[in-house]
Amino acid sequence: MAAMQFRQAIVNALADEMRSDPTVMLFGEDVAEAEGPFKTSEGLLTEFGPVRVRDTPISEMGFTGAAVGAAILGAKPVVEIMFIEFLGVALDQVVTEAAKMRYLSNGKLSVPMVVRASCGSGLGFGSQHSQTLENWFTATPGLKLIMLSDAQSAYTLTRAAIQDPDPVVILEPRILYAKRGEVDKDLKLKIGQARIMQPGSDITIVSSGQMVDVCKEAIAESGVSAELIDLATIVPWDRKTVLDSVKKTGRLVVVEEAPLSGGWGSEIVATATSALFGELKAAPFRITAPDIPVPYSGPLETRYIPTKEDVARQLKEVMTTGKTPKTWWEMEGLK
Amino acid sequence: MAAMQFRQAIVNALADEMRSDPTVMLFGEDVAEAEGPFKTSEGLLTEFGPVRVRDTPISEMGFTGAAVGAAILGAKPVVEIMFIEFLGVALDQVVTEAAKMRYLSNGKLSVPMVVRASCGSGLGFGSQHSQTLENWFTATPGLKLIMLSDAQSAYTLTRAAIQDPDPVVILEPRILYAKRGEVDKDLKLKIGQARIMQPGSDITIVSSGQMVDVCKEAIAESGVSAELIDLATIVPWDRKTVLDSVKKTGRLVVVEEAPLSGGWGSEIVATATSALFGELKAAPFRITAPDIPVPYSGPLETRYIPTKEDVARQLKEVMTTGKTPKTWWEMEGLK
Amino acid sequence: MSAQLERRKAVQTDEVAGYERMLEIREFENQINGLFAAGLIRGTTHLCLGQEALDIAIAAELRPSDTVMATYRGHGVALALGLTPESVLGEIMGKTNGCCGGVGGSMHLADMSVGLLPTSAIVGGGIPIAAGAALAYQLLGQDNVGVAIFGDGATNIGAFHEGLNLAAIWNLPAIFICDNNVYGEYSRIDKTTPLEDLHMRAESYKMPHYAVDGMDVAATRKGIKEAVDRARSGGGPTLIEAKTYRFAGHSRADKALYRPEGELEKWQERDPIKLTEEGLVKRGLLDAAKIEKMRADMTKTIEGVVATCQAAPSPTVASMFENVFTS
Amino acid sequence: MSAQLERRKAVQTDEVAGYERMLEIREFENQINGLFAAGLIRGTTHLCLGQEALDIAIAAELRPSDTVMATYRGHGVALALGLTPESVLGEIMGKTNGCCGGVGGSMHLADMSVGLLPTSAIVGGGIPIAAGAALAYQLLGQDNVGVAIFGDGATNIGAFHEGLNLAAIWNLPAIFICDNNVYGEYSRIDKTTPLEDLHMRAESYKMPHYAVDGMDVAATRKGIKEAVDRARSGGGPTLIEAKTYRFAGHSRADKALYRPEGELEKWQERDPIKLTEEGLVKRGLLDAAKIEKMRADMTKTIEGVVATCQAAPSPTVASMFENVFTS
Ligand SMILES: Cc1ncc(C[n+]2csc(CCOP(=O)(O)OP(=O)(O)O)c2C)c(N)n1
Ligand SMILES: Cc1ncc(C[n+]2csc(CCOP(=O)(O)OP(=O)(O)O)c2C)c(N)n1
Ligand SMILES: [Mg+2]
Ligand SMILES: [Mg+2]
Repeated sequence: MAAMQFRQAIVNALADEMRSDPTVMLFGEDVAEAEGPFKTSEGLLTEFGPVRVRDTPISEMGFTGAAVGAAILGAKPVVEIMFIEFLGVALDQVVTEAAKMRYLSNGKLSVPMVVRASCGSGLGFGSQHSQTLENWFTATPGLKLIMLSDAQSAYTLTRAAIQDPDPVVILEPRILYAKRGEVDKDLKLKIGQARIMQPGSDITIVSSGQMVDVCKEAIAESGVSAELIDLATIVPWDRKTVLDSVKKTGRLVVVEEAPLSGGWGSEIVATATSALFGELKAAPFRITAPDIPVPYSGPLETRYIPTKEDVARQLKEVMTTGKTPKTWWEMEGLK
Repeated sequence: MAAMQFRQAIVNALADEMRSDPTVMLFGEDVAEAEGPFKTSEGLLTEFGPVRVRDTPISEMGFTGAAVGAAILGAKPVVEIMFIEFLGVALDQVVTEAAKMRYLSNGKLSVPMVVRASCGSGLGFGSQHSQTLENWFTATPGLKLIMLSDAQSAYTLTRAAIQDPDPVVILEPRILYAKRGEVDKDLKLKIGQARIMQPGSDITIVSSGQMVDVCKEAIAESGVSAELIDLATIVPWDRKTVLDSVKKTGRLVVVEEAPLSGGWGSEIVATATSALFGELKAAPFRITAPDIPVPYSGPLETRYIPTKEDVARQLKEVMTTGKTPKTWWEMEGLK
Repeated sequence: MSAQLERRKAVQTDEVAGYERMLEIREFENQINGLFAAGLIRGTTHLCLGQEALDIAIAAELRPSDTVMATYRGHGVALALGLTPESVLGEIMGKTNGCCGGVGGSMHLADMSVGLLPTSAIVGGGIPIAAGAALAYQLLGQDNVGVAIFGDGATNIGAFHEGLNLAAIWNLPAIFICDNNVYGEYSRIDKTTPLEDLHMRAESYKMPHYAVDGMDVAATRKGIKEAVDRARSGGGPTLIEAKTYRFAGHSRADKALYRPEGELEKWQERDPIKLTEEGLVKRGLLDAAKIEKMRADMTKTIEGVVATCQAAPSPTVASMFENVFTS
Repeated sequence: MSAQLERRKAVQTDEVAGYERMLEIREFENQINGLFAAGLIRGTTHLCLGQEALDIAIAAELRPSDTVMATYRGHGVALALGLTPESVLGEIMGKTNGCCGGVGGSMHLADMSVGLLPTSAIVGGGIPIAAGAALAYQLLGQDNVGVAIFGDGATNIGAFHEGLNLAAIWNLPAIFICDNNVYGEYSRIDKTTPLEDLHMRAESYKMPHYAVDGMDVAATRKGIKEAVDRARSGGGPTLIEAKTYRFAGHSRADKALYRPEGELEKWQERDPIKLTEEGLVKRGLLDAAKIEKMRADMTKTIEGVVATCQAAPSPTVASMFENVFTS
């Protein structure tokens, strides 16, 4: 066990994989000489040299596509997309090419590539640089999608993704880069496996990314006995862990950073409802951001994503009333 | 009232809008001289000339972006994306630029552009040309998303989209282009308004696109008194019509063409569950395609999307057992 | 040696076999046309009639260990690289004997044993992927090359620009082959592109570039060989523009009525099969009788393939659930 | 006349006012740097120190009815076009007096009354949008022009290629201004781009193109004027490469330690403010005393603006729910 920053956990994962597998390579904008815009590739150029660690032109379509080809032909490329929004100019290569290659080759080839991208709000980057955008990937058979939530998941799941034979997109909540946490390098955590972060008996909270810590604080503040699950892998998600927990608690809330509409949370709620209807003590529901672009101004951005106060309020409310709580903006008559 | 093909309804809508508003223009690959790969712009170049109706280079990013700029500066551009997958090389312009322009200008400008794209399976176009991909757009505040289902909605909603001051994406199920239907040019149908296609008392079916007709046949085959709703606008969707119907019937099934994971159907199920939990007689559930790429071979593609037989089976099953029916692939032990 | 590798070796070592393969492609494409018209194939298809020289030249100059990323207009290159007519037609008909077991279709042919990646149905999509194959070779120290084949229209899409720039700056062993068949769908290239000699666009990346006569196998081979030699020896990428012509319409339904009068006929005078035939006759490697027999045999062979594929089973429903993920 | 239009008119009609505006931009950017360091602004910011000549030249040669699509490095062009320092700083500080009411931030400045579209934070994203503005002008028969400003690094992204090709083939009244400040983030342009004179890429689109000395207001104005005249008179688009240099780091945190020794100093010898000052002094339009007073006044003015913006209210929570849709 060692304490390190989230970004250092990523550096460690990349370095350990590069040490153990000479076909692993990393490229992206300013990942080599500058060691990454968020310092997630510190020391890698020095240790692994310019053939394996490369700066790219500003060409997301070009270098993401190059990763697809390189992965098929025997490399294990990791590409860094500085902000997840930039895949808007290159989604084709991930969703329409990489994810379908195995299927279209009748199982004869694999695409062991990893796309890492920073995501999320909270740092004043404005509406084109603050989204999570899981929805771009969630309906793509052939593609795996991970959302990191702390140094441990950063280390373990980044390694797992590089070892995975299929294309994997990893979302890294930007706000966590500097946050420290314990990392057990030997911990076993697979892609597709959710993490029970805190046991509880009365309600299951499914969350991911930067919302996991918010939920922890909200649970403490509310006093509710909530079982907190970090979904970790959004696709394919861990039905068993989630449904087992909901069976036990009888209640479910999903806490998401994304806007209400179109988020992965609806998938969890819909699946749990269809599967466990008779065993539910209350309606499963979601706590999310409102359906608006991410605002820039500090006081607004702070309110944009679910706050610990609001999550705590809703936890207490569902426990006492059994009803789906209103959103904060409904309560305040906004929108 | 006049009977016409779905594609002719689109031609009519475009022509009528171009007649009544000289700022409406149309561009895309082979929409002018060739009158559209799917003949959805028949006669438009002849009537409106080469300034308003233009062929583009194969540059989806270029011409979709041009539509954003033109829309802001006083044109009403309609761009045709031949297959919705091609927005994978240009999603940026729709999601990250167009949808946020109004917000970022503090309400001072509008982006009255329309992106029309053919979508869907059933014609043997293979896995890169057969998806619906609503999920690329559903978590984008500022963007409206329409799925056409027949000649009437094609005519009325295409006109409504062109008149709309905000960016609108219209999905046109390719398999319907040749299908005939009645069109009442004076019918009022707004963006954001669902269509009750058939009243019923025992279960609410929410569907869209090419699945609407499949549901009609399934209802007839099953004998269940189902209320069939064509959602028509996927974002922002008509909560009132859907929830009122579910309140009445107490049951909900969403029938979608897309794979199970990540579809808009989960949004409907999650919202209805959270809102109407106590009034539900059975768990809301979804009937969708499985989580696989669209296969090419005829006998496989035919099974890929929900069939009328399978929808009928599930309707009967939920009415008799009250339980969520298994998917056909679960029943057949596949996957 | 597998059937595919033997077929590949033939076009690499024997010019008459190369000629025969061109006949095969021609016959194959004509049959496809008929099968579509008869409603025996669904979906869409993009024929390469008139472009056989380019396909053969590519197959002849590359090794099976090189990687080719081609497009939906891929029947010819697949056959040239060594895929059997049965595995290509089987795929087009969605049968289990198809090279992808029937789940891919006409636009997605693949056989890695001769270097063919699943062809892409996204214009320009394969260009960065071919650069990526070259990147893997560079990383692994292999002297293979990555090749992208794409159309004239594809030079207007961003992926072309980004793929070439990346290959240039990384000095990748890549070859970009623009098959300029004068049309992108129904649009003549001069309607969408202000430049006539598309290979000149390589100037933006300081990349070597030139045009070749895409109707002439020898000339095309020479151009490709130069690029292959450069790539294998660490000299970096090349853009080659093969000047060809699409004898058929863009896809299934297209009658190509938009072509200026006489244009097709002018190009047909330089039909690559005719040119090759003339050359081989002149050099005494073929004569009229042999040609007639080869043509007749080929017609029979392809008819046999059609019969085989029609009789071949469709994939089971279970098979569409396979190969989504590796695990 | 609004404050913005008056400010715009000044730089269009009066060279000394243009000089003063350059001082304003310089002072403004220096203040921003300080406010960030002091933790008084959040998020990120991209300064245009050293590139003031280009911004002024653009503002001087364009009409307020022309449209400019710029980037996250947009403070300077916003001030030059006529936005008040208060509305720009207010936006950067997320206050209600900002040009977008505080919801946009440093990367998203806008004021359509002087032709500034919301600047884009996506590299290359604005290039096709500017072409689209030009398209609207062509459709509506207006003689305005659409202008995209973007960096050297942006010439490697697909949107650049597609936007220029489209503008060329449609003969749009568009101007593409590449602000070549030698770096894209932390990468020197020669590390990512095989070509030195980026404007040469216009050859791919048969588009007129040339470089201008981006440190020299008059030279830059001349180059822009030529393009504006061509565009307004139906002559189509132009690519201009302004050779400039980024005096500061890429963004907030960047100390730019990757720069070769002496490079910054070499460029600072041609500091656009110094060059302009010298020219105006030589022509008797300025003298040392006036300059000193102008500089001192400007420092005071901007300090006043900072105070105003610090005191300005933050937007209400309700306001972030507005302007998502028009209806
Ligand atoms: C990104 C994208 N846009 C549009 C299409 C539709 N489309 C398929 S083929 C084609 C024409 C391509 O022309 P060209 O590159 O010259 O190749 P050719 O078909 O002539 O071989 C188009 C526009 C596509 N498949 N992908
Ligand atoms: C599509 C995209 N990729 C990457 C980025 C991250 N990014 C922001 S600015 C920048 C450098 C741009 O360099 P250049 O075009 O030279 O403009 P400059 O910053 O020098 O003005 C990069 C890579 C982005 N905003 N958008
Ligand atoms: Mg072509
Ligand atoms: Mg730069």
